[in-house]
Amino acid sequence: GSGSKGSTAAGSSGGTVKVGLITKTDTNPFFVKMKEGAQKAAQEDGVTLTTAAGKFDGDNAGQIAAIENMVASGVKGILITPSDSKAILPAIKKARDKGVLVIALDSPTDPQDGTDALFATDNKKAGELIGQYAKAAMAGKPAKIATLDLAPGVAVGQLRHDGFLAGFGVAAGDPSIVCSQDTGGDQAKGQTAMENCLQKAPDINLVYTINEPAALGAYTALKAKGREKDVLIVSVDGGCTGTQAVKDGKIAATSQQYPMLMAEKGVKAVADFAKTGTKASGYTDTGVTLISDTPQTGVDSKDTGFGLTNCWG
Amino acid sequence: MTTSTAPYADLTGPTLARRIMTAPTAGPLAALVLACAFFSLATDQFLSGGNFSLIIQQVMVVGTLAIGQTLIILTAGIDLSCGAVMAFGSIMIAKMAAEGTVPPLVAIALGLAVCAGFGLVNGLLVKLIPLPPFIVTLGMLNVAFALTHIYSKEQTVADLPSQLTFLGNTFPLGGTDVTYGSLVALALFAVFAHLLSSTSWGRHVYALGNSSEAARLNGVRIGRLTIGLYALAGVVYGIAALLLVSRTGVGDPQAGQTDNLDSITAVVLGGTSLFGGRGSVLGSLIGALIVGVFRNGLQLMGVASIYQTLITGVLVILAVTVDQISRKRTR
Amino acid sequence: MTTSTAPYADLTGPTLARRIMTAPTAGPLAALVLACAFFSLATDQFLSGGNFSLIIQQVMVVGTLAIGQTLIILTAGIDLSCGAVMAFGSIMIAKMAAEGTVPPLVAIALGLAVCAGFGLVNGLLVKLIPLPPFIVTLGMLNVAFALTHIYSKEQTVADLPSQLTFLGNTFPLGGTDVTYGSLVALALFAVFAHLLSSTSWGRHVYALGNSSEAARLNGVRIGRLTIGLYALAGVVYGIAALLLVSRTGVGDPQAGQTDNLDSITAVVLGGTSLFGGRGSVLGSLIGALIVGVFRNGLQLMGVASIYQTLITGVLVILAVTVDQISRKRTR
Amino acid sequence: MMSTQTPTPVLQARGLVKRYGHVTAIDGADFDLLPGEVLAVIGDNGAGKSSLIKALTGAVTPDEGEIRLNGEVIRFNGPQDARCHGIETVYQDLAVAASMDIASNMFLGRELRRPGPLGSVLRMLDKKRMREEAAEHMADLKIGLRSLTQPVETLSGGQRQAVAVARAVAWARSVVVMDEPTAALGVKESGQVLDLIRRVRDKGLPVVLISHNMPHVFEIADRIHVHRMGRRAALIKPGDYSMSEVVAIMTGALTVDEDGGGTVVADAEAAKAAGIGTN
Amino acid sequence: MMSTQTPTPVLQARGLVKRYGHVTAIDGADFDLLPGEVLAVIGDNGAGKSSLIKALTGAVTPDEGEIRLNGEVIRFNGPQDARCHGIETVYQDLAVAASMDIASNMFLGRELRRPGPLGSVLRMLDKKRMREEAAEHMADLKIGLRSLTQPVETLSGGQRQAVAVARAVAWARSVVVMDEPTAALGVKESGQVLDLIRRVRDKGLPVVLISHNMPHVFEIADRIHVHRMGRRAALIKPGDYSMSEVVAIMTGALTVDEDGGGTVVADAEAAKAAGIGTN
Ligand SMILES: Nc1ncnc2c1ncn2[C@@H]1O[C@H](COP(=O)(O)OP(=O)(O)OP(=O)(O)O)[C@@H](O)[C@H]1O
Ligand SMILES: Nc1ncnc2c1ncn2[C@@H]1O[C@H](COP(=O)(O)OP(=O)(O)OP(=O)(O)O)[C@@H](O)[C@H]1O
Ligand SMILES: [Mg+2]
Ligand SMILES: [Mg+2]
Repeated sequence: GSGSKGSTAAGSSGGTVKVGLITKTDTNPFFVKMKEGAQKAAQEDGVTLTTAAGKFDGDNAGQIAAIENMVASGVKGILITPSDSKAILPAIKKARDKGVLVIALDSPTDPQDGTDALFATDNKKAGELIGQYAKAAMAGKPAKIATLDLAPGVAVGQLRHDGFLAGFGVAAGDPSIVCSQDTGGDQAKGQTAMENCLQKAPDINLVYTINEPAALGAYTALKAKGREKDVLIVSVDGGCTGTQAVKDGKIAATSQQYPMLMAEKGVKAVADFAKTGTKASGYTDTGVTLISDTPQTGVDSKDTGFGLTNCWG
Repeated sequence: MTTSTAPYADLTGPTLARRIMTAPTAGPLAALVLACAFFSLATDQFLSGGNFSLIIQQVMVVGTLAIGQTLIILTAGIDLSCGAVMAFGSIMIAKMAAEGTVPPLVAIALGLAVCAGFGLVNGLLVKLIPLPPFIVTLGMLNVAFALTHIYSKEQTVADLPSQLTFLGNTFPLGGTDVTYGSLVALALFAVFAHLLSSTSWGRHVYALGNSSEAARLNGVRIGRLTIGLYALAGVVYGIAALLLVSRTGVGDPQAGQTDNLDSITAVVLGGTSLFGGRGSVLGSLIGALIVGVFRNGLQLMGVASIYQTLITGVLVILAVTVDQISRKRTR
Repeated sequence: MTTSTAPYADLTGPTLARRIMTAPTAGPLAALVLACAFFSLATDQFLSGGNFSLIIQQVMVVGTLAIGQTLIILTAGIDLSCGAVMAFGSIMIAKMAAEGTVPPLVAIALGLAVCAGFGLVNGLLVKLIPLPPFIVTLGMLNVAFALTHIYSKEQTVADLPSQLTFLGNTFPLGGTDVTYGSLVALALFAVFAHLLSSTSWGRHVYALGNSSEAARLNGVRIGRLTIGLYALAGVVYGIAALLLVSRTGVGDPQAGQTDNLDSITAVVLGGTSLFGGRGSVLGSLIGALIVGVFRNGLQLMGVASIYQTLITGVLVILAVTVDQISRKRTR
Repeated sequence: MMSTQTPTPVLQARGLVKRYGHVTAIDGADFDLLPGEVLAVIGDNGAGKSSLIKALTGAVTPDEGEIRLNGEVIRFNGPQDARCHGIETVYQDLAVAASMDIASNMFLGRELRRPGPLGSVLRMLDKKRMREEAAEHMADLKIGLRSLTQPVETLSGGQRQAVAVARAVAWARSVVVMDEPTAALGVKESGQVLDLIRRVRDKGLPVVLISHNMPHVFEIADRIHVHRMGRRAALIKPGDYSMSEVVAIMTGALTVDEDGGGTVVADAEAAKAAGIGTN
Repeated sequence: MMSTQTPTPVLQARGLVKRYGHVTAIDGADFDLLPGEVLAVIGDNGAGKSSLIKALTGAVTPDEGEIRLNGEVIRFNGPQDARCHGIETVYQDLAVAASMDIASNMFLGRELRRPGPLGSVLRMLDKKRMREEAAEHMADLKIGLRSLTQPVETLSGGQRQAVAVARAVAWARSVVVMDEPTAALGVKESGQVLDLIRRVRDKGLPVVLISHNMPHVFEIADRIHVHRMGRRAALIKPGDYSMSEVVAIMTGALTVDEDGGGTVVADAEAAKAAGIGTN
């Protein structure tokens, strides 16, 4: 798309249709993949994609500014992964009042009808799946759990964490959770956190991680202690590196999500809106799949062959 | 002996033209104008009242923080806690008002008071022990950040009473919608520009930043001046908190995490020296606007976000280069 | 006239005892020892060789960055780009080596060279135009950050050749496993401590930081010295990149995002003045260890994450307070 | 010298001590300033003169000893306290704010406000009047200045010193203390400062003048306080001794008799070198 | 005065100009320093003396004019260039590194290395030797010092000045330039510096001495360069004029005849005030 110039107002028939995509950050591979999916769909549908991102996970002000600037530049619709489910609502409302179609990707706003539509995975469910998997894999062994979380107050992290505990069947604050640490989803921080957890409770045998980089950091720390074989690591995301790590046996299981799919559907919806004037609405679940090469009875899962063909980064 | 009795050429002060040319804000202003000119040519949507109103709204929170930051930096200090203090203030105001614990205006007053309290503690530690401002405010950053999350229980606070969001409302001004909050921020800049340039207090702040020892020997009470400055900066962060709440319509515990660096950037882009004693709040306003214009303009041009980061990096360096060159020329 | 011909009491230099008491690192060291004592009492797992080895591994990357940061801060500069430059260096080394474009050792050399290049550009901008270090390195932070993500395509690079991860391997030392990387970092500290305290170059660095004008008038070539320092700091960041890669076993484009503030914190905690001319790299090592001990100890105590942040904030302030008090007492 | 009946000293100190680490800058110093006199303080480099007057003007808190103002024991909590008591000081390192201009420096801490509500409500400074008055004070000293609005950091050494001197004289109400006020000044300008000191004395204010310039000291001082190795070595009248004798006292070659009047050779060789025969 | 045949000047300048904004600090100044002479540079405060010698020693780049060293046109790219040519300078603001000790300051830019591989391989400094030599140089000036290892920022004004003077004299190989080297020094210490200057001249090195102290100037100078309002007003021999005549030239009351020798009253009233009858 080259002709961004000349399209003065939203809906002007002659110019190209502009679609905005606002992700939480620029740097998480999950969102990068989402952008790729959007770019591909934009090319197919003949619309122009512009992107923006918050400066960090939770940067609400940055996302608001991005919405405003996109509306000013005359976009037809905005796809957004809201950093904060509530805080973004007033800005979205202003955009919608100006006739812009706003679709939430990956996680909902609160309330969900703050946006026209939602294309997302259920993060809580993703957590539950690996929780159930872990419960089955532990086979009644008493668990000593470490959780490597995201950051204070970021909804995705909270939902996955809660889901994991629910799926595993323990309550928050249960004595079997011997160590919890924020990692920001970063591999080096994940490693440091795991090292310290092992120092604190050497008999940890189950590790939940917010995403696969944190999981790989934990794996490195466990390996240094020679514990990588007898500790179960479960994670969420389903990126290609992560799925490969499941295949390599570093991670036992991961809940795979599909960011490209969300973005593709989102761009299509905006393109449709531009053509037909009908707005997408409601919740479309883009699905989550448990990936593991060591399936457990009673828990549905697919193998890494499936995982690697459907992974996103 | 003729030289000594001859009237000084500049007894009446510099001429207006010279004043504008040599004003320390001339360089940043030139950079801002250049940036605006560029984006006006590059995109159709940039040059409009609505867009400018938007930019001002977008920078008003960081800009207001930059006022407090300027005060601290003028004393050769630095404040890493400003964003975190603002976040705590905003969540406090929002939560108390939304839960109806106290009337909204009382909530605002309490929020300002708490922010002032944080500033006061910063000031006391910096001056009385004394500790380096960098470490004190870094520690306070962690404390305020943690308190924000503990107090808010990680919950965003919505459904705020209208007194809290009033400043986010707009009124038409020459065909453009302007928020009341933008006016408050601009008024605040005017007040502090006046205080710093035209009152005794302002002189003392600059003298303190130049050399705290010289200021002390000249009878400036540097202890209470410094502590007062940190507390006052806290009040300004409280006002920023209110502006933030009114702009976003919610109390958000995640707010302000990069605002310390952003506000320092605005201050330094505005020509204020990190070594204290030289600079102005108007420079900081211009500095904040420069960054805002870059972000807005690049977005309007449809530059992909990672390239926006790249280009912003280069542009920030270019902006101070313009400043530097314009200084050399007028010297 | 007796005073002038009398031998000076301190012609032979201060006594060893006095030297230790008045060393600028005495305060930070006291804070570190206090922290260690506290955590040894508070948790059973803290006081062990294995745990100390772990702490050193955890701080070695930030600690190495802090060496470069110290160099810059001693000249009254500041480097916000260190973490981003390191991230770019590490992804470059990892990617080139993993893809087999060049042999691993060549990849390492190229990585160091690129990091040095970033430093060189910083130095040239700071000295030749001249621009404030804060802005230059802020701009470079954005540039290096964006380039890292563009170059890596956001992909973590795994399956590195063993030459790259060698420094992450351990060898037993008195019953404790120590990584080679820890040794490299400690050796680097020793080298720079020597260079700064015992060579002409070190003297010139301090003189430059004290007053660049005085240094210039005394014939110190401040231009090339400054530029060289920034480039050298870049090389050190390159070494940090290698240590990072060897520690995590992957090239990670997300690395280093908070390391600029962390390294500055280590430097300031170590007693180095942000106004230049006073401080030491050993102080920075101690500063980095203080933060590492806090994080490790609090986690061993089982403190919840958000309270760790809160307590770290308070402890950081306490640590410099200890430093400050110990300085007053020995004066 | 102190045996005759004297009026209550304006400023007095007994047994002042100030230590910096292993350096004792003031080592049990006494000090007496009588009303209306010009008291010169002389001594070798490093004798502790500046430290002494810093302690007397609240810039430094002495470790031991007591200070009296008009006979009453006083403790200054910082220089502003001394200023409140009308004591103005020219410090050796001048204590000027480098990036500010002459008028701002001269009025630092007592800025003039505009008349009317602009001043009382908006608290606006009367920059023009401050500039004019500053120009007058500088003209008093006949200092050649090419611009009034340049930052003082760009002034020549002498110009900067003149700013500090003019400031102290303009504001003093009880005592003026000057630490080497003419060190960087030219012949003409130094003369002006001496004139100024005389005028201040004629107004009835006592002046403390630290100087290494013996002709100046002998020209203007009513009494001379000789400082040596951190304490007062002698307090004499210039008429009673020759310049070379005073220098000899300063360097320790001579000491002054306890009961006043005579001198004793302490170091014969040194005294010879200083050109004093044994008396 | 320049009519007699003279040897090639060691350091010479013609038509130097240096402007700072609307202040012209050097306004077409000439300068001549002959081999082996002590040349005093005198002038009112703000006349531009310091600016002149800054331009001559590479510390400032003049806007116009040319500088010759031993007859050859030269451009200094910074002070280190002048130092490479053996020119050492004591700047008025001393240019010392505040937090470093005396020895480090004295050897700044030419530190001594340890003998053997410690020095050549590890490049280790010989701190002990530097401290000892620094102590010797300071002892030469007979400056009272209580500690050698304290940072120079804690030294007294005179002590700090002595460090700068000792440093310049220790290193000069062709010219020594001193900007008011005795301003903060005591009587005895000033005498030592004058002695030092004589010793330097006796070694054959020319010395440029800026001073406001006329007795010193007349005691030691071979020629006097009178600076006034940014340029050289006269170049005279001290024997040819009285001290008060020289002061009158400095302040502009008298001007020197073009063809040397006599003086002309330029400002009768001023000349009277300066104590000069019309001649
Ligand atoms: N802050 C300080 N720390 C350590 N030593 C100090 C400090 N201030 C002064 N001194 C020392 O105290 C002694 C007296 O210094 P002071 O400045 O009072 O001398 P002075 O008589 O004024 O000398 P001068 O005539 O050179 O100005 C000196 O030896 C000096 O080095
Ligand atoms: N960096 C500068 N910026 C602006 N003006 C300057 C600067 N340096 C010097 N000047 C001005 O140039 C003039 C000459 O200054 P200079 O220091 O050379 O005088 P000087 O003869 O050395 O005086 P003094 O005897 O007081 O030291 C003064 O009026 C001074 O204010
Ligand atoms: Mg003194
Ligand atoms: Mg001068």
